[in-house]
Amino acid sequence: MNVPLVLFWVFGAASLTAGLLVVTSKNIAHAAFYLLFALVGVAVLFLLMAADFLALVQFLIYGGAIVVLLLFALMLTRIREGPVIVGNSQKPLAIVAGLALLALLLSVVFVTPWPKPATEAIQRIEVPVIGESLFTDWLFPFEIVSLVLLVALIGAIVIARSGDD
Amino acid sequence: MPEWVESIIRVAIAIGFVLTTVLVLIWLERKVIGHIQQRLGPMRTGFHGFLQSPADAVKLLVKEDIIPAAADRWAFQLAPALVFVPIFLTVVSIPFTRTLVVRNLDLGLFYVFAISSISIVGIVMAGWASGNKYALLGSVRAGAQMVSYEIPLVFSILGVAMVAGSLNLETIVDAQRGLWYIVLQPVGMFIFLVASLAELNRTPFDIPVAESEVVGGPYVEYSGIRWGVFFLSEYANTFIISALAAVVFLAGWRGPLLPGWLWFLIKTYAIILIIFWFRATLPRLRIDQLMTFAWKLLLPLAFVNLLITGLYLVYDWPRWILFVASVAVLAVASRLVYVVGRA
Amino acid sequence: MIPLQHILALSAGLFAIGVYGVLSRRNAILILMSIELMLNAVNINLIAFAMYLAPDRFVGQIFAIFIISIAAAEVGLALAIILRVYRTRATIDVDNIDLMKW
Amino acid sequence: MTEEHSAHSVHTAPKKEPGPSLFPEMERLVAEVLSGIEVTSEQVVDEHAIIIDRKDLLAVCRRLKDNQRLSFDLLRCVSVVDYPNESVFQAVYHLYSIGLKHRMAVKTGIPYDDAIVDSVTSVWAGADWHEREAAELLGVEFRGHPNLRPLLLPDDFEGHPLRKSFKVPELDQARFRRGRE
Amino acid sequence: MAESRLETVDMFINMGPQHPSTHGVFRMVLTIDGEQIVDMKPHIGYLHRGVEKLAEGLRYREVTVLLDRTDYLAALNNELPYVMALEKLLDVKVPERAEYIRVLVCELNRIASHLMFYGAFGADAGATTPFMYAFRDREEIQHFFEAVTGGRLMHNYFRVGGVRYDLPEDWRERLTKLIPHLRKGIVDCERLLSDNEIFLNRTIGVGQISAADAIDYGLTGPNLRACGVRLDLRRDQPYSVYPKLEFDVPTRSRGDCYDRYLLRVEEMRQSLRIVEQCLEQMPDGPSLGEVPRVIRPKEGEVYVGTENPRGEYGIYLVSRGGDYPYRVKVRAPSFCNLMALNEMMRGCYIADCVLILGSIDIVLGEVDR
Amino acid sequence: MHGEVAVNYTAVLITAIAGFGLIAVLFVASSILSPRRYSEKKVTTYECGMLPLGRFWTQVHIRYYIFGILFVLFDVEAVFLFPWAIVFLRLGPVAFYEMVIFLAILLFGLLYAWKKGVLQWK
Amino acid sequence: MEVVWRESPSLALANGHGLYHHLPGVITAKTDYLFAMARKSSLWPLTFGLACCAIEMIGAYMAEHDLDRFGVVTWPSPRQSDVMIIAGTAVKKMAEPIKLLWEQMPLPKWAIAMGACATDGGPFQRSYSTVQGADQIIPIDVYVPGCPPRPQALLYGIIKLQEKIMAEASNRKAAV
Amino acid sequence: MLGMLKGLMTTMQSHFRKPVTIQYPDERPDLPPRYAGFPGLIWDANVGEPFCTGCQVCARFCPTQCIYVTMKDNPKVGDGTSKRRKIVDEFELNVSCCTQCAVCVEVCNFDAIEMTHTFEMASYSREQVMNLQDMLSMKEKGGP
Repeated sequence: MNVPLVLFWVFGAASLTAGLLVVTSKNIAHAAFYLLFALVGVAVLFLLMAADFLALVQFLIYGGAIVVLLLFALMLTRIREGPVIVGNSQKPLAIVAGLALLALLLSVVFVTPWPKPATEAIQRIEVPVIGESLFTDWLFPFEIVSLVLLVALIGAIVIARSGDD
Repeated sequence: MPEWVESIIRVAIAIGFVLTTVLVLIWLERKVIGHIQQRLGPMRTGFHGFLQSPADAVKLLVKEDIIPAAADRWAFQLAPALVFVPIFLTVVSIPFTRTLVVRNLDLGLFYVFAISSISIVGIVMAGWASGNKYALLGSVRAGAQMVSYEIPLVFSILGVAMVAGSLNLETIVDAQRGLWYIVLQPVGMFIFLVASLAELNRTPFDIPVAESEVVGGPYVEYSGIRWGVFFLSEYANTFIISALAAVVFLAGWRGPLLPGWLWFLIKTYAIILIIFWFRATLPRLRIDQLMTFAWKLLLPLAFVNLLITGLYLVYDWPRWILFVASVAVLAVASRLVYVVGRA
Repeated sequence: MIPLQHILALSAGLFAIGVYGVLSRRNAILILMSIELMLNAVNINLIAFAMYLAPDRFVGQIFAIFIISIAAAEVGLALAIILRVYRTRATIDVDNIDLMKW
Repeated sequence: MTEEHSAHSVHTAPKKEPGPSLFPEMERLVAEVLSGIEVTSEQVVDEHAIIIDRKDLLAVCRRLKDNQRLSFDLLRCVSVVDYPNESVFQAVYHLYSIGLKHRMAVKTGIPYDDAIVDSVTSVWAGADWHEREAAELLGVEFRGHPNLRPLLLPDDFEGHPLRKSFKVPELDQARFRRGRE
Repeated sequence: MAESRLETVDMFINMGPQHPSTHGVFRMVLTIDGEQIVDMKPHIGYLHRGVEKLAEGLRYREVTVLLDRTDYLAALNNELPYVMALEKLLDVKVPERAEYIRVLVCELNRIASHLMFYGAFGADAGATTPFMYAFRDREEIQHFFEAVTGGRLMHNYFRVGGVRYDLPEDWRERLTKLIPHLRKGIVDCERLLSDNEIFLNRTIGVGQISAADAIDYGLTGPNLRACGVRLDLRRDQPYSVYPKLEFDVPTRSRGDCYDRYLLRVEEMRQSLRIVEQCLEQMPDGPSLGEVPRVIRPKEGEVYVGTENPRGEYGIYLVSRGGDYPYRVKVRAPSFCNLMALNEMMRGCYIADCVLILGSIDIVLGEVDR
Repeated sequence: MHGEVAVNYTAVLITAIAGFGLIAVLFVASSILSPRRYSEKKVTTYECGMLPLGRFWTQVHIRYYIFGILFVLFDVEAVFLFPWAIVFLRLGPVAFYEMVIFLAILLFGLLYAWKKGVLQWK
Repeated sequence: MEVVWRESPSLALANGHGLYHHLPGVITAKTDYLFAMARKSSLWPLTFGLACCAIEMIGAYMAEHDLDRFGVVTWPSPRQSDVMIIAGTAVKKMAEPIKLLWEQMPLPKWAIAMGACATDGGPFQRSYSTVQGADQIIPIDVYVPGCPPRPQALLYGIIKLQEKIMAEASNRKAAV
Repeated sequence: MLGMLKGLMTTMQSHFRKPVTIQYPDERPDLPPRYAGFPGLIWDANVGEPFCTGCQVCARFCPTQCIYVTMKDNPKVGDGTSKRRKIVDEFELNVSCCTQCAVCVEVCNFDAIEMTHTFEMASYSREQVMNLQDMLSMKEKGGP
């Protein structure tokens, strides 16, 4: 039995289901919790592809940080009150569009003759390798990231706080 | 023996160990705090109250658990698991000795923080789902506090990673041959201890669960075993954080004469006792002071620590310079505690 | 061994779900969550391609790290905007947010 | 407050025979400060007390507080006593001056059939709850009080317990024997 | 500000009647904005037992039983104004020894009460140990009371014209042991909290009230003295043997929680000084004066205020002859102090409101009576 | 899934299953063993002995969100710091200063927030 | 004096509910004993004091008497507590909150009436605003008389309650 | 930081002090002679009867009126063994509302009642009454 494949589909299906629940959930807070499960499922998929560092990053950033941020935002908007509207007028259209996109992508996936992987076994990439590359070849984007983060921070503060006092 | 069978055995041992440790810790805390307050603590259940925690556990198990009508049933029931499991997962990578470890992960240090950050969501979820104002207030406080202290916590431990050049906990312990990192990283150790107190929601940072304000915070509405699971996770987390501190700053199982696992336990329990000692002594901060403390003092301090550690490594300074510099930084910081708090 | 097609199919599914969410929901925060799903789908693809196809196999991971970083910044900023809109208009329903009539 | 009541309300408390003043200095000073207001001095055991008409209450209190030589800045207590035989309540204000360290009492009668008196909350904020309590327990209305909601009793409580007409049940001496028989 | 109102829908938080830190059954409804308090509405009466009404149905001698239970932390201090009022009505002389005994037990009771404040205040601030330390010392005082009055909390000890029992034979040994114990206990308490930076941060500048406001609201006792007003009835309207005793009336200037706390700690020291002087100066003689067997005072009324640990505890006693008092009005210090709570709480945090309430040191028994 | 990662994270997976399993066992055991009786009043929300006052909603202040943003950004930074911490010595001083610049830029953000009074509460 | 054992009304309610009671009698009898042992050793009262007796109750938690020796620690929320100690006068205005808190406590639960007021109204029996004994509000298991009872009296009451819990368990065993 | 260290040192010191706990059921509290538990009647051992004559003063003065007492003619007067013409017939004390205020002791003209050291009166029933026998035996249990 191909254990990794089974695990892949178990967790893959889990995160697909969770994802579907996110977009259909009536309760937005539930959606945020489902999102957590979807993201954790994706992290497990990363692990299955031997990208353990990335899986942990997924846990840290998505699981720990972004979901918490979303929850804070939800609490700021009093989501427990008022009617909950599941979809908008575009719902049928959205279903069509989603399905069409899915069909298109799947056809591409299964039609394209993908080259055979170089080795059978997936090798784990050591973190130092990533690190070295990051701080030499990808130095410029790396510094840009800090600028992007800075801009986001300042932007968020300005937007969220203006008119506050 | 296939590896997964071995893993199962190791995990089973770890579960057993963690559960007993939690029971022992609860008993120990009551005894230690009792003696600090010149009383005895549990005495009448078993010898010197040793069976007190099991009795509490059994009682909680056979206690009715109520789901309030205003609660969000789904999230209310799930939240305890979401708090407990991440904390429980981190035990995988904690090395008791070189062999006494579930799995020595290559990214051990990173793993611990990444996984345990999920439990914040669990606490916020618990408070939100309870449909209770105190719970919500407590959970928002808990969320804000835990995210604020997560950052200094991570940064404080990075200094160690820099010195050791590895995130592997076993390697880190090996690198402390001869010199414990508490000497090289006193600032890191200080930040780690303070921030982990906050992560654990323990005095003086027990604002989210403050009895005198929000009557128990996110857990107000929880009863019976569901509440017990929160209690369990709290103490499991205490143990894990202390064990991590022992491994990272006090060289884990290293030590003369005694067997390694004993050294590890001695160091871990020493840190746990300090945490209990703090709890018995200090009053609680206010939420704004707490946040201010994290962002205005601990975080810059962590940066300074990273900077001097980096300089020491890059320019290959003698060790004493790092030690002296760290102590100086610590001294300045301790003066600033009061100033920043007032600001 | 997981065939590449399976991974890609999964990510396609996740992406389509994200698209559906963006198109069908009116709540701005939910739309943001759907976008996160799409970004995750993309990340899965990146890792998969990196693992199976690319010569420098860690490049995919580096890309994914950057994407996650940018996504974090994006969420922070987007939520700030949503909160701002919510505070001026008391709604986070995108249908009711008519930017031109601000 | 209407005129026909004010005439009646001065000598409301149980009368006491006037004797030699125990606090002549105080009496002189108070009379001076309250010139133009009808004031009756009363002998109490250890302090000077005056009885005034309830229509003058606010004016008297304000003068007693603002006057430099009296400066009664602390309102110690507001007590209302029920005298059913005379059909009157008596409100007693015990005053104290922190700076000058002297004390006195101001009394005023409130007739049963028009149980209204001016609130002194505008003079001393500390009269607030005292008056609310009196209003609740004795049924006296304080005019000008910012918030005269019930303070102590449950919402559905009926009656004014501190009135003499409100009777507490007599205890049955052997009530506990019932449980055994 | 108008915009941020939009998000700020009024949010009420109900604290009490059952809440670990409302010191009994006080209830307040807080209107909050985030963590900050916009408005506070106190609700009392959850312990209204009708003491004043019941007292009208009891003989003069028995009323102390009820008064003990108003300010139950300082029962002896409550009995004092009542018996003094009665003595004034009856014109009874009290032997000097009885006065000294009264002062002695009252001051010890004051220390016990302040220790309770200290413990509860520490608990409000989030520290558990102060409570234990305070009660360790308080328990010693209660042992002394047991030996003297027979009761631990409720004493029913003062009588018209003196006290009920003379001091027990071993009182000197007991007291000489007790005083250093308390002195050490106070030092412990101080070392635990007074310099603690967290505690300083929590209390300095919190719950401030100006002297003028404090007087206006009728604050008395330590709460008023913490604002810098030196009002102490023991000194300003001397009663009993206080004029013969040396003690300071400490004041502080800021009028915040920390000042109220420090002031009480200092008051404990001063009370201990008084106790020591009582120990030295205790005269011989009877402990109960000449009192008619049936207490039936003449018609009249009297108001006596004494310095209770929480402020001025006044008794307005009206007699119209007969065996029963006509009216007993209790001027309860906490009742008056509590009125200023709203003033102190304006704009503070939720965490502060607990501390401020603790710093006023209320006893619900006398607030509601 | 192969090699070291497979072995290590299988243990993690087993632990996770064991953790959830433990919780499930506890909950099921509790539901069997504990007495239960529904009553209307029992499931009311606890509010210090009073029936809930006003609406459930607690107003969360915007500043919590700003702390959240700060956290997310520094968390992202931590992600870069972890690989950096273990390789920067191999890459020499340049890598060290790269990170110093990176940190400086983000610290500027913190400083901005500080100066803007976001970290201040009143 | 002879004490008549009376089944706690609250526990009578608790018994006979839940799946557990479909187990064979031998098992339930043994486990009942175990559970009763656990319950009696970990009685967590609600942090809750009404009046004067509350001070002596607090005194009982403190160093000299140390209720923690019995495994008794307070919890502020009714959801986590097993015992309600009504320490002090229950006033009519407070009756409703007490009842609500009692209802909010999970089963099995017990109540101790501490002091004369909670038992019988005590010195305030004749008052217009007090409840004459807490048993008019909630079912009481143990009455601790005294005004206020000294801490040891409360400890004695708690020992009595523990005896009662054990007696209830063995009674059930006998019934099976 | 120094203030906190001071506090920490204090707690550390007290950790090594002897606990002050009196382990109640095993150790008895040391009660001073005057301690007022519940009242008890005194037995006149010379005559073999209680001091109490059943005059009801205590019942009248008890603030909570928790005493019920009746008197009867003393049978021992006839044979000259006792000087008391009347003697207590029934004496009941409602324990549940006794406030231990000792007013009964104070008003008693015959010094027949005293505050005993009994305080362990917890019971499962509210209607707990001490009758004459209980009261007399209590005195023996632990009075001064």
